[in-house]
Amino acid sequence: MNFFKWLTKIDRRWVYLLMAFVVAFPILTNIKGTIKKPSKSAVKLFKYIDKLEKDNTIMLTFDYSPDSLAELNPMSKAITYHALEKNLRIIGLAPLWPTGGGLGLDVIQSQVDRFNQEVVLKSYLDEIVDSPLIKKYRETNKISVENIKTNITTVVTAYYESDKKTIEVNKKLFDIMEKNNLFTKADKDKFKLNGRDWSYFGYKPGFSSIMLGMGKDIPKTIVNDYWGTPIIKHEMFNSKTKKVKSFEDISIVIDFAAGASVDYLLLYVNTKFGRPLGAGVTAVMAADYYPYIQSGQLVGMLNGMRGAADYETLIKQPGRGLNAMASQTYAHLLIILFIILGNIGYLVTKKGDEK
Amino acid sequence: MKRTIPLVLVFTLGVIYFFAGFFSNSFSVNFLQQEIYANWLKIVGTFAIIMSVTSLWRRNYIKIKRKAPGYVYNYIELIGMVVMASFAVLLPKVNIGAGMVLGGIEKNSVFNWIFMNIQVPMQATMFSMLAFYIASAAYRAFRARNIEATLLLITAAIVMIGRVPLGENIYQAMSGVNSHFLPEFHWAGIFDFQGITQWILDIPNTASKRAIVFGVAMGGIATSLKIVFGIEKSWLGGTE
Amino acid sequence: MITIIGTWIAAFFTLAIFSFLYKDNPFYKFAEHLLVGISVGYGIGLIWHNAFIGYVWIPIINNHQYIYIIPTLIGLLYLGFLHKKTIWLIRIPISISLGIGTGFGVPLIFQTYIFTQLRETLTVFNHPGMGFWAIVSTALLVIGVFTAIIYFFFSWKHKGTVGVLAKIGIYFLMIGFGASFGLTVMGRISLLIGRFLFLFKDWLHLIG
Amino acid sequence: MRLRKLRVILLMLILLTVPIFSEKPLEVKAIGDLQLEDYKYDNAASIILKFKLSPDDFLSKLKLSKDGILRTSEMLPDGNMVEYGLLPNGTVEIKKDGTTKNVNMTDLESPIRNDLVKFYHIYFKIGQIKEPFNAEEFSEFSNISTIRIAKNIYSYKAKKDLSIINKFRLPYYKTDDNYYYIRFKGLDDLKKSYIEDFENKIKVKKGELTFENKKNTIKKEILKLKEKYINNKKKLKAEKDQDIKKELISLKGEFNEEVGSLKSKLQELKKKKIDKEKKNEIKKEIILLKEELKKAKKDFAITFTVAAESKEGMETYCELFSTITPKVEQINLDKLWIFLFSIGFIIIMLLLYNSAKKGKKLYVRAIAGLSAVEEAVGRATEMGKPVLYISGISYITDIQTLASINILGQIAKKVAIYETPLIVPVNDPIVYTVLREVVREAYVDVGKPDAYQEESVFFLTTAQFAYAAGVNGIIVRDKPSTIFYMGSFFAESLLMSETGNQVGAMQIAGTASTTQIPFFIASCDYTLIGEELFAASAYLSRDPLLLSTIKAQDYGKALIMLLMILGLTLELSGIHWIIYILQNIPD
Repeated sequence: MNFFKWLTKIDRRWVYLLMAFVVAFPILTNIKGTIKKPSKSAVKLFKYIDKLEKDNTIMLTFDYSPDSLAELNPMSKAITYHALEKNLRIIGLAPLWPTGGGLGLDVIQSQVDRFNQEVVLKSYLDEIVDSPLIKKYRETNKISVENIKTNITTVVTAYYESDKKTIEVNKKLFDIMEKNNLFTKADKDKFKLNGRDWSYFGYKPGFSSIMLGMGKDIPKTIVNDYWGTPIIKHEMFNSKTKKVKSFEDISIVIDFAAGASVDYLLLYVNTKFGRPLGAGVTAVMAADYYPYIQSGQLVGMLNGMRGAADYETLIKQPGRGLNAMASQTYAHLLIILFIILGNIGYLVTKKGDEK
Repeated sequence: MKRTIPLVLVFTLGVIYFFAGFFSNSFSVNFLQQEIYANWLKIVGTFAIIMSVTSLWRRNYIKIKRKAPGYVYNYIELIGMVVMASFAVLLPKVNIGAGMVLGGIEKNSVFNWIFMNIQVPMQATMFSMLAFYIASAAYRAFRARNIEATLLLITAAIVMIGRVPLGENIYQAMSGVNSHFLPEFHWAGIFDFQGITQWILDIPNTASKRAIVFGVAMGGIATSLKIVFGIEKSWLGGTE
Repeated sequence: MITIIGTWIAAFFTLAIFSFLYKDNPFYKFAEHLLVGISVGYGIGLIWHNAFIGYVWIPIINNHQYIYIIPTLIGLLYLGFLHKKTIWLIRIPISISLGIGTGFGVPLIFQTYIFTQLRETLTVFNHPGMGFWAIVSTALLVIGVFTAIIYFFFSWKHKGTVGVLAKIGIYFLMIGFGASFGLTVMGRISLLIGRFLFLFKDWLHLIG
Repeated sequence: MRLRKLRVILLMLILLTVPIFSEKPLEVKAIGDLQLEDYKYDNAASIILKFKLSPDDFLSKLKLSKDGILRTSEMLPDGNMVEYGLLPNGTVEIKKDGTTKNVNMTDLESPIRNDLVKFYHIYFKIGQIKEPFNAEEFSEFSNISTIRIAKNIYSYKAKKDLSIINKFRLPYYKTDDNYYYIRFKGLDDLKKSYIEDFENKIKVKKGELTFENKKNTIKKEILKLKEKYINNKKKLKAEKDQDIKKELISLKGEFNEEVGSLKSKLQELKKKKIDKEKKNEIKKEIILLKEELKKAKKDFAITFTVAAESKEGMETYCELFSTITPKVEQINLDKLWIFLFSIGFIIIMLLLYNSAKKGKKLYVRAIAGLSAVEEAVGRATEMGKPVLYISGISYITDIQTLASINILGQIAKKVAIYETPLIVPVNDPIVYTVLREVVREAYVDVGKPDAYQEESVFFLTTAQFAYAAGVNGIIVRDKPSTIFYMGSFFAESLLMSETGNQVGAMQIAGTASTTQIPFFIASCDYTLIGEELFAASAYLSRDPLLLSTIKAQDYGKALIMLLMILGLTLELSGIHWIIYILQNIPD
């Protein structure tokens, strides 16, 4: 009997500690969760993107703040990876929240880095590190060769960012590779070049006017990209054969949202300009958007961490979402265990009191 | 005078805007709804910040003056506000090295650096503490005291299992189970947590939320009308 | 360098806030007050640049849209707050936003909450080819809405038939709340995972 | 009394001003073979189309010419039509100005190429099958998921096709078998852009006449460039650095380049000379354009081309034309029933209010959480600890906040009687000023103005979690014995209420934010669910005038329930008129 009484009066800090342990343990020991049957809405979105052909363009909008980054970053990364893997072109934008501007860039840049490192840079790293441009940067900032090698594109982009000539110098890197005949033809296509394969606009104020404008003319509305380069200079927007002019040329818009932005985008992107819309939302909001999936206004939806895990399963690239599933499962089980234990204690002590 | 003007304003504007929703001429759509509702109110609301700053200042000032217990922390509050505000408003946009700008609110400004490295982590941590509190609330408060409470906790448990991979694993493990008594009955269906979760969300959950929406809408309409017709005056905050 | 300093400061404040879970302590107090102060300062910065410059200064001074002087003057009535004798002046901007908001809200509430929801409830059976289980479920939905509304009746005592119906209504409400609770758990734990990842990965580099 | 008279006068004045702002409706015409059943004007800038559409319609309209080639066409900006035919071997046949040429699909511009790619998928389905189409074989077409409308602007009187402004893909609203509703917004914008089109054309023509002005502008630009160059030079010279020297050189180069290009433009302009005949021609054209502009301003029309997309992503076009001249409708008849219901509700409320004024007693059942308020305040007094009141984290225009303000008014009175300390940290500056006055007033009302403390109501911060952190601090340090949470809450609810529970406070919560109610139920002693929050202030004050509005709410709910019973019975017996009343097309 004493045990059960103790059970009902246990200090809540033990509960906190158990919770912390259960969540932290799988992270530290790198236990991965698995998913056998991804959710329907995630499969729908995956199938839509998977069906797209090379050089189709998708637009990703980042409408969240650092508060909810933990939930939305894994899924945005998974979708970005999928799009890059399929050689789709990516346009990134943070139309609603100023804080989304930096987050979106981090997401896209991290995935672009992955590709450029994996596919091209690894083989030709030495040549690039010794190129005059990088050499100068390395010397002025006193960065070791190893350090640059592990994170080459980020370093390169950071350098360009400080110089505000990102696209030009990004192209220079591309040119160095090309001039020295470092590219095989396959590699050249796989290299994710800013302006050709992806373009990032950052936060642009004036949501409705931006959306309406992009329905007619993207370069005219956005004018400059994140680094201030006129986007009309990008190959994506001035190519003769595969030009992106307006929403008409965008195959799907996917919104990562922690607020009401999906509702707005439904209105503008889907209703007004008739473009397909997908969404990735926080778990708390998700229930509100199932009706839109049913009506077909949303192509598909990723629902919180589970959505990210679903998508990572589908693209076979386990990441933070799947990793988190282990923590999630244990934490859910723990809470259920708490409910059961609490109730056993409660019922037993109640009966004891009645006697 | 001090009460009549606001009451008349509330009534007049309330009635005008009640009708504005039903009229579709450009005066209603473009002027009343777009210009005044959207643009003007935005500007009026801008100045409310005056009150927050003075109030915060006054509260901390009083505590510091009285040397109330823990008044040191009131200094911190004031310093936090003043420093943050002056970086944004007063200081010039000068380059200070390391790619940072002293004033302004741009991405590479000190203002934004403080926001990203102090405010954001703290807010995110506050937010994440909910995980602990949910656990402790579940342990401490979810007691099967009566049928209502039991329903709540059972539903919560089912939905929680249905949302993690565990739910489908259980279902898969159980799908081999067959009963000798009722071979036609699909026993494993009892363990289809994902399916049950969806059903709970679709049927009882929808019913309950819909009923609340009806009630809240009625209450909202009544409260709005009470204010427009001056039955409810407490928002004036006083009889003077 | 600046990023490393940032990470360490962020880690310090993360731990300071977490320390509240153990008990209230000077670190938490410091973090809490700083957070309150900074968040107000952040609000001032944003309003100054986005709202004041964006909505007031540029339209009036640069674009010569002098009509916006009227709302500016109304907004300046909030300054009445500074003195006891003029404090009633702030009722004017408040009454304006309140009058417009409430008047415009009434038909909207009717439309979005009552009409749409009622229509959705009435058309639930209008799907051809519903199976037995679907019909039972749908009937449950209707019963749930009906009884839960009865729970919210204030004119009737919860006795007799009304009492039974209200009881059924509250059962439905509780199942609904249980579902909300269950759904929310995952989101909240995601956030905790996010903080732990920050501490273990970005700060301590314990994992790759 | 005076206020009431004033209200009646104001109401009359408002109603009288309505005709002043009336607008003249325009003519409406519908032509073409789209089976347009009906159309309504939702407001000045939007139109609702109702039309019948069946899968057979689509299939019969699917353009498969007799030679078995799938065809689509596009109108060029100059008004000419181009016809594309997709050959079974994948190449595209382009017909333009009577000439035909074959190209590869990849050589085409993207929008039309996308269309053809979709066509290509259709080929797989219908390639081998001969006309006429059998709907069953194309079941995916019966599964229409999107309806696409292209609108072309016409000047109605001139009947001259101008250009396709934009293509829209709209979600539709399907009533029963084959009736579709489409809401079409932005007609105002369309009209504007249509008129702008004309004005631009006139501008261009005028520009051709006045090339002298161009010269001047170019000269001015050159001057500006010079100024800029000199300024930059001065700035750079002030500093001494190697890099800057290089920059100076490049700056000079850039300057020379830009000035050079401008100068060459000037010379080109000088070469151009317009003879008098051409001048007259242009002048005539301008006059013509101006006349058309006048017409356009009066009335213009829109053609709708309807296309449908199946759920599988296949698209089929069906060129159904209908021309409609937008008109302005004064009253939105779609919302008639909403208007009647709101007016009815207002009348019921005022009637009940009047009868309560005359002294009629109204019964309201006990609300568990509210009966406990007295006990909660009493408890705080006994323990000598403060009462904490949280008013939610929303704006003053939120009805939940308004309800919360009223409740605080009542609670503050009880607190004032016992002279228990009260703490009210507020999230919004405007709500703060109101609450401050409300509390002060409560103390005056119960005759204890001296007991009121200025700093008991204070503004904390607007940031959600910073507010929660602050409140948590207050709870832990001041250890209130009673905490009220009334109003609109979000994720911070549990952060505060769990901390409150930790210090052993008695907690009463009330909110209509459905997602937060379970957390309050878990951590508080009493929770007001949804509407109970709105009833609370009237209940607490026991003011018969305020109680009358609770009655009105009950009548409203009774009507909803009545409509539910009636509606379901009618619906099940196949009568749909209640649904018709409630019908409003989703945005």
